[in-house]
Amino acid sequence: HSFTGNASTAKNATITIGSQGSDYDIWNHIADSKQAKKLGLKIKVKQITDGVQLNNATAQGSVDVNAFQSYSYLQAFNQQHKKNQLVALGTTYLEPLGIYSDKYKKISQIPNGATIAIANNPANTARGLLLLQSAGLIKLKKNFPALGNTNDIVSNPKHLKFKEIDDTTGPRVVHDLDAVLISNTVALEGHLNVLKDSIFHEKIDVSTRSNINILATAKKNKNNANYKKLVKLYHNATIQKYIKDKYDGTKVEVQKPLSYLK
Amino acid sequence: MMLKQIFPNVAHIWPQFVQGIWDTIYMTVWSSVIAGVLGLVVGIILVITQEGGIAEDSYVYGLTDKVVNLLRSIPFIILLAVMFPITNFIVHTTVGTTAALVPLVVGIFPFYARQVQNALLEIDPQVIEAARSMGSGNLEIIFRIYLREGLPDLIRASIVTVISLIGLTTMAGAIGSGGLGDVAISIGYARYQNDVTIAAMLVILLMVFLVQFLGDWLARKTVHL
Amino acid sequence: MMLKQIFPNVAHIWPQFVQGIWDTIYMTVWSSVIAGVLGLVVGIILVITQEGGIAEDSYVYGLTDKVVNLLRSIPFIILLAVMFPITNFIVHTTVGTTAALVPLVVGIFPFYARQVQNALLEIDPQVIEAARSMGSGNLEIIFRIYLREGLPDLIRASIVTVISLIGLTTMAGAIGSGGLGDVAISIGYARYQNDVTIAAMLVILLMVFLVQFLGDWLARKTVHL
Amino acid sequence: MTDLQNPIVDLHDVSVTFQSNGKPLHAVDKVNLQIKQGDIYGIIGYSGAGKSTLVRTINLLQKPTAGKVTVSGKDLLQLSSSELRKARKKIGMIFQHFNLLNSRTVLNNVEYPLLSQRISKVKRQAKAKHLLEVVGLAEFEHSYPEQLSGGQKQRVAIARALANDPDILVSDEATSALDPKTTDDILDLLKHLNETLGLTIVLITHEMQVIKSICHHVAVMDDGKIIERGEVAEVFSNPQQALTQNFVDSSANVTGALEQIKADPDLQDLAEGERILYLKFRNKATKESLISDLTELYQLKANILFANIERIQTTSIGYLIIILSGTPKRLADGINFLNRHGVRVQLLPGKKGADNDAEANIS
Amino acid sequence: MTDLQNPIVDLHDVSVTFQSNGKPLHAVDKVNLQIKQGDIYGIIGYSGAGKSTLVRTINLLQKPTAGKVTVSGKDLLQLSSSELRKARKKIGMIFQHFNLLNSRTVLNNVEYPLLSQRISKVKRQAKAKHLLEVVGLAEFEHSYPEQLSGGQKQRVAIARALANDPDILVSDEATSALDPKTTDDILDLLKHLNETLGLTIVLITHEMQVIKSICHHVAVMDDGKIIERGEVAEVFSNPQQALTQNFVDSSANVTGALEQIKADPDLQDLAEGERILYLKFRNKATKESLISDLTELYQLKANILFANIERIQTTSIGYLIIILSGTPKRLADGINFLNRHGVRVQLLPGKKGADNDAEANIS
Ligand SMILES: Nc1ncnc2c1ncn2[C@@H]1O[C@H](COP(=O)(O)OP(=O)(O)OP(=O)(O)O)[C@@H](O)[C@H]1O
Ligand SMILES: Nc1ncnc2c1ncn2[C@@H]1O[C@H](COP(=O)(O)OP(=O)(O)OP(=O)(O)O)[C@@H](O)[C@H]1O
Ligand SMILES: [Mg+2]
Ligand SMILES: [Mg+2]
Repeated sequence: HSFTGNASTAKNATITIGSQGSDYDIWNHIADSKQAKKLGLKIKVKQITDGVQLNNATAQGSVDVNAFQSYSYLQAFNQQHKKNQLVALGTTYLEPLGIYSDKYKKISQIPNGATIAIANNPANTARGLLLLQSAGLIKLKKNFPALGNTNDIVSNPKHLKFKEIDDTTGPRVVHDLDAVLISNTVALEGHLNVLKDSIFHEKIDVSTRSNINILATAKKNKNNANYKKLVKLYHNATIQKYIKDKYDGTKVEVQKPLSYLK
Repeated sequence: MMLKQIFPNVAHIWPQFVQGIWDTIYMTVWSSVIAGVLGLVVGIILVITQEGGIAEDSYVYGLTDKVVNLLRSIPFIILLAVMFPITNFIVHTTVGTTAALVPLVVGIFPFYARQVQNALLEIDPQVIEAARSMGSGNLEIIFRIYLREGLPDLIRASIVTVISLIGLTTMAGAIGSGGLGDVAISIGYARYQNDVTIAAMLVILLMVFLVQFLGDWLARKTVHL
Repeated sequence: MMLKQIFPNVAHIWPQFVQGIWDTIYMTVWSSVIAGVLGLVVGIILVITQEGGIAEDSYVYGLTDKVVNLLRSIPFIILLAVMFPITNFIVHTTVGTTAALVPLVVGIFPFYARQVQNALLEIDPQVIEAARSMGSGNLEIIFRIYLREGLPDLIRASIVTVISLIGLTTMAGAIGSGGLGDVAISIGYARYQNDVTIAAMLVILLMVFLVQFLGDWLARKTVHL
Repeated sequence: MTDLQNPIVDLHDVSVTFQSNGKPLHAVDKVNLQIKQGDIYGIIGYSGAGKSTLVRTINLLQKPTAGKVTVSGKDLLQLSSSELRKARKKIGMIFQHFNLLNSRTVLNNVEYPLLSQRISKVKRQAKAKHLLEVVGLAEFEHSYPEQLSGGQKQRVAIARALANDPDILVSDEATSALDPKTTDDILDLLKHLNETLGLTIVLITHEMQVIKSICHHVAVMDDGKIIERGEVAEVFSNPQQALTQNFVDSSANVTGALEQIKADPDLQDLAEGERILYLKFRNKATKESLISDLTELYQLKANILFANIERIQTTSIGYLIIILSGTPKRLADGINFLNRHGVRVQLLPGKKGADNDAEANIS
Repeated sequence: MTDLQNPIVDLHDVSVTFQSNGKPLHAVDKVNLQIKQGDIYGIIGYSGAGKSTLVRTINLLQKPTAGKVTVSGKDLLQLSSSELRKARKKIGMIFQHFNLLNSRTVLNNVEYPLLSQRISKVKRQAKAKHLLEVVGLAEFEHSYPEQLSGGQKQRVAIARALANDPDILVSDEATSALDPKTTDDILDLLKHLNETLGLTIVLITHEMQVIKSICHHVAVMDDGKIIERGEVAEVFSNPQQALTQNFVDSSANVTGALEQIKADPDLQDLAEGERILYLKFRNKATKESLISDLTELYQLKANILFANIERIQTTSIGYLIIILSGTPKRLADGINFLNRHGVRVQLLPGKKGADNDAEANIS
């Protein structure tokens, strides 16, 4: 049961990927795929549901590579962990965050004093606030931090109230509140299609580039060739087709150099 | 100000922190009260209907016993979800501190019922027999013997339960109920603001100590020795 | 096959589901054993050092009491984080079922210690006095009186604890320990595959009933009546 | 085994069988017992005979395995639970192990049976305080049972059993932990309640003195059965069973005395014309003077080594061990005289005597 | 209060003070008690006098508030805890409330004290079984305490206290729940152990008969203090304190008899020349024949209403209530005769008599 994940550079050594949610499924699919075998990669996928723990485990070496976070989440982690830094191996996709509502069809219908649920996990809180800002509902501080929160709102003309909830409960409480921000992973599982069902969602542009998901590993493995192959593997056409079909195109592929993120 | 130096981030989110304290107190107090009553009732039912009890009834016992175990089998996070419709029906909302009360109560009262059962089992059957010989009915035995002779044990069981409950409230953050646990986890822990985590835990610790202290004091007082 | 019809998604993740069962059993058994021993020791320390105990020592009692409360104050998810370096040191990994044992043990043993304390407090002081009059030392009193006379109560306390522990293992998914709780939450609940949630919970329920049944049976057997 | 008219307690063919290590143990075995209103009924027997188990069937604390329990005309086994509760309130019970409520003060313990009655707190406490005074514990009203001595606990239990003004008091060794003086006080109290209020009392005791001083009837239990019963004077003066005899003897302390005398070297060395005699007699309120008569009529001198003569109700029961001295002829005449007057005479082995019944010796 | 050489138990100025409702309660008050090796020492006293508390200081189960406890030459308060444990093993204790281990069988209860000794299980069980046979519970070895009657539990406690071959046995009302026959058996056992092994016994009892039949010394406690002590015969024949007198009288059942006689209407109606007399005497192994002498010398007839004459060790102690009849002159002479022979005579109020001391009446 214990697996000492000493990040091994030896060929054919098993790579342990830590992941969660739909990413976990995707990487399980990839691990079993012909494409992986062709590249000579033995992949083992481990579900670790707590993001902080997953990053910790990656930095410490129990997990070789993780696939679950956006770049901004990684930055936030690095800010606090000067010794155990993580680095991105490559970009994977962007999942648009959406604003969902049972009661209203358009942003403009959201009334004064409405209650809006946003994620209580920090990367998604900040991301949600940014989305609300681009929807024109609120205004945030100039230098809004990567893990900013509701304290950083400078203008809230509709006097919206915010409830921070576990984002996985989003689809379950959507009928109970005026609007709920739901990340796509969660929306998908709740049979919501961000592109069709949300009343507003993220677009891929410079303002959302830090929301792009990445593969991450401990800094010392930055140049591990095998790990780098994982990025390539992810963007393999056959695999991308599978993902696109399975998730109705809501996991928008992003294949950019790491420099794009900075 | 000291606070700002030792706990810079706490100072930053001070109103939220204070709100967290109140939320925790609110949830703990109310769910203690409600789950306390429920658990006591169910615990007593378990004691009196079980084999050798004053109102032995293997059917009622079996049923109650199984329901208690059933409820205890459900992971809290799932309980939150399972409870949604019921919560909505009772408190007309499914998020926030009040909504959290429903799953908290359902999550803790079966536990308390077991504790009550174990505590009351300790009462000397001979004393109950003496009460029966004096013509006490089941209700009198419950109120005048079980709840009286078993009081110190009940108090100790309650301490354990309230402390467990405080622990449980930290998970209720999942449905936006806030509270110190949520502050500690979703602000302190998830945002790497260790000072917030530590500050929140210190306050929780204080509450736990307070509960234990008050409980111990009460238990000692009720033993009369 | 029946399974496929009633629990289509379970059939789909069958190996994972089976693995979940084993993981839960693995975590429950081992952390029960380790936390059992630890909790028993600490519980006994609490009983014997407290006021009127056979080795009264207000200093040791105060310290142990406070450590227990301190550990009980830490939300499990934070405990996972706090335990991180210790876990790494002890089991050389921080994820997976084995790594989960460390925080599970630390999370549950203080609880068990309290249960043990409450259970052993019930033993008639006159019987302990009789043992002292026969020249029994503290160790003999612990092993021959407390652990013997208090056995049925200890067993009941253990049932409550093991069931709580099964509940706790469902949270250990946070560090990739898997188990049925994780299956129920991160597959069943999070993906709206209710059949998975229900199936996982049914198995958990089965385990809870088994623990309760075995415990009750043992407790009854050790009372001898 | 008289058939009483309307007994207040009527146990009919009552049996209680326990399972003990797999084997059935007949703690009470088809017992029939009728106790009339106003009686004081003692129950004696060896340890483990089934006394406690038997009396516990009177208020159904112990459900009989078989048989019928009728108290105050009601078949208890047929009562609804609320009727049974009402019936129990009229049966006070003092337990062998006190069974006090540890969380309540002495006063509150005595108040307990009154809690379910519609009387004011003031009255209730007044009554409880009065009872505590009666049992000599007024100053302990605010103590808790743990702070009491064994006898004090027992007295609290006695006061508690009386609080409900019961019709029947069932007492299981209620005075065994009490000193003789306190025992006397308690017995006086019980006698008084019996005489003034007609309280029916069923009491188990190991102290024959208690039976003799307050009981009207007595039953002797052995191995789950009542092997002998009747009026106290009758049973004590004329026991039919070896066991009863044994108890009666021990109550007169005669067993110990006989042993002592047999073991005394001084008494082995009797002079010519001396005999050690063991005399047993019972008379209806004796107005005779046997010893004086022996001296007067036969010029025999009696040196009393041991004597226990007491009256149970109207019967005098006596045990005497004497050294009788005189000429052989007169000794024989004297013994004959005693025999004629209903005294059983037994010759004890002195140096000169043979271990024979004196009766046989001379007839 | 003899100063003994090397007493096995030596309590020096021992006090135990409890806090009871805020007030201090001196349960044991500066008691000095020396008991010599091989003695059987009885302790009597009212309920709550402090007897249990006192004997519990002997093995320090009750730590004295003040004073010194020396047992077998060791100052117990100075011992290390392991030395104290060793000392306790040599002090067997039978508790007023038995304190058996409910989770163990009867056999295992008796085995308990032997567990910490280096003897084989076979030997241990053999010993325990032997002790159970001795107390008559062999067939109950596999029962649990809850399945026993009160007396059976007490006997288990007795067997357990003897298992360790103690030097000293402390017994707190060990026979109070036992029937007379079983009591005798247990007392015989204790006497036997005392005589053959030199077992020192300290026993609390409310049964004067127990004191009389096996104790060598007795102490009377009242309100935390020992108010009288000495050889049993001495104390019982010549009690110095009213309380002791009370106990002695009650042990002879004379108190009850006096009441009975005073209340008897028949006896109120005495003929001319009849007197009811209450006689008390003690002699060193009396070889006198008072009644016969009264008849022989003064032609007085004695009708014995009540008699209790027994021997405690070498002293005869007698209580008699008689109707003495004869001419007034002879009556006076007879009473004088009795007085001369050390008999205390008290005239009881018959119809014709006055409630005066007969001594005073004639002198
Ligand atoms: N733990 C205690 N706290 C307060 N008072 C106590 C405690 N134990 C005993 N006492 C008091 O001390 C006195 C002596 O008690 P003790 O048990 O020694 O009496 P005893 O002579 O053995 O009486 P009994 O014959 O009734 O057993 C009593 O008045 C009792 O109430
Ligand atoms: N719960 C029980 N289970 C098994 N056997 C029992 C139980 N209660 C009593 N007995 C047995 O029944 C018999 C009668 O017990 P009971 O208590 O009636 O005796 P008792 O006459 O009151 O004796 P004592 O004078 O010693 O109190 C005993 O042999 C006892 O061992
Ligand atoms: Mg009995
Ligand atoms: Mg006592």
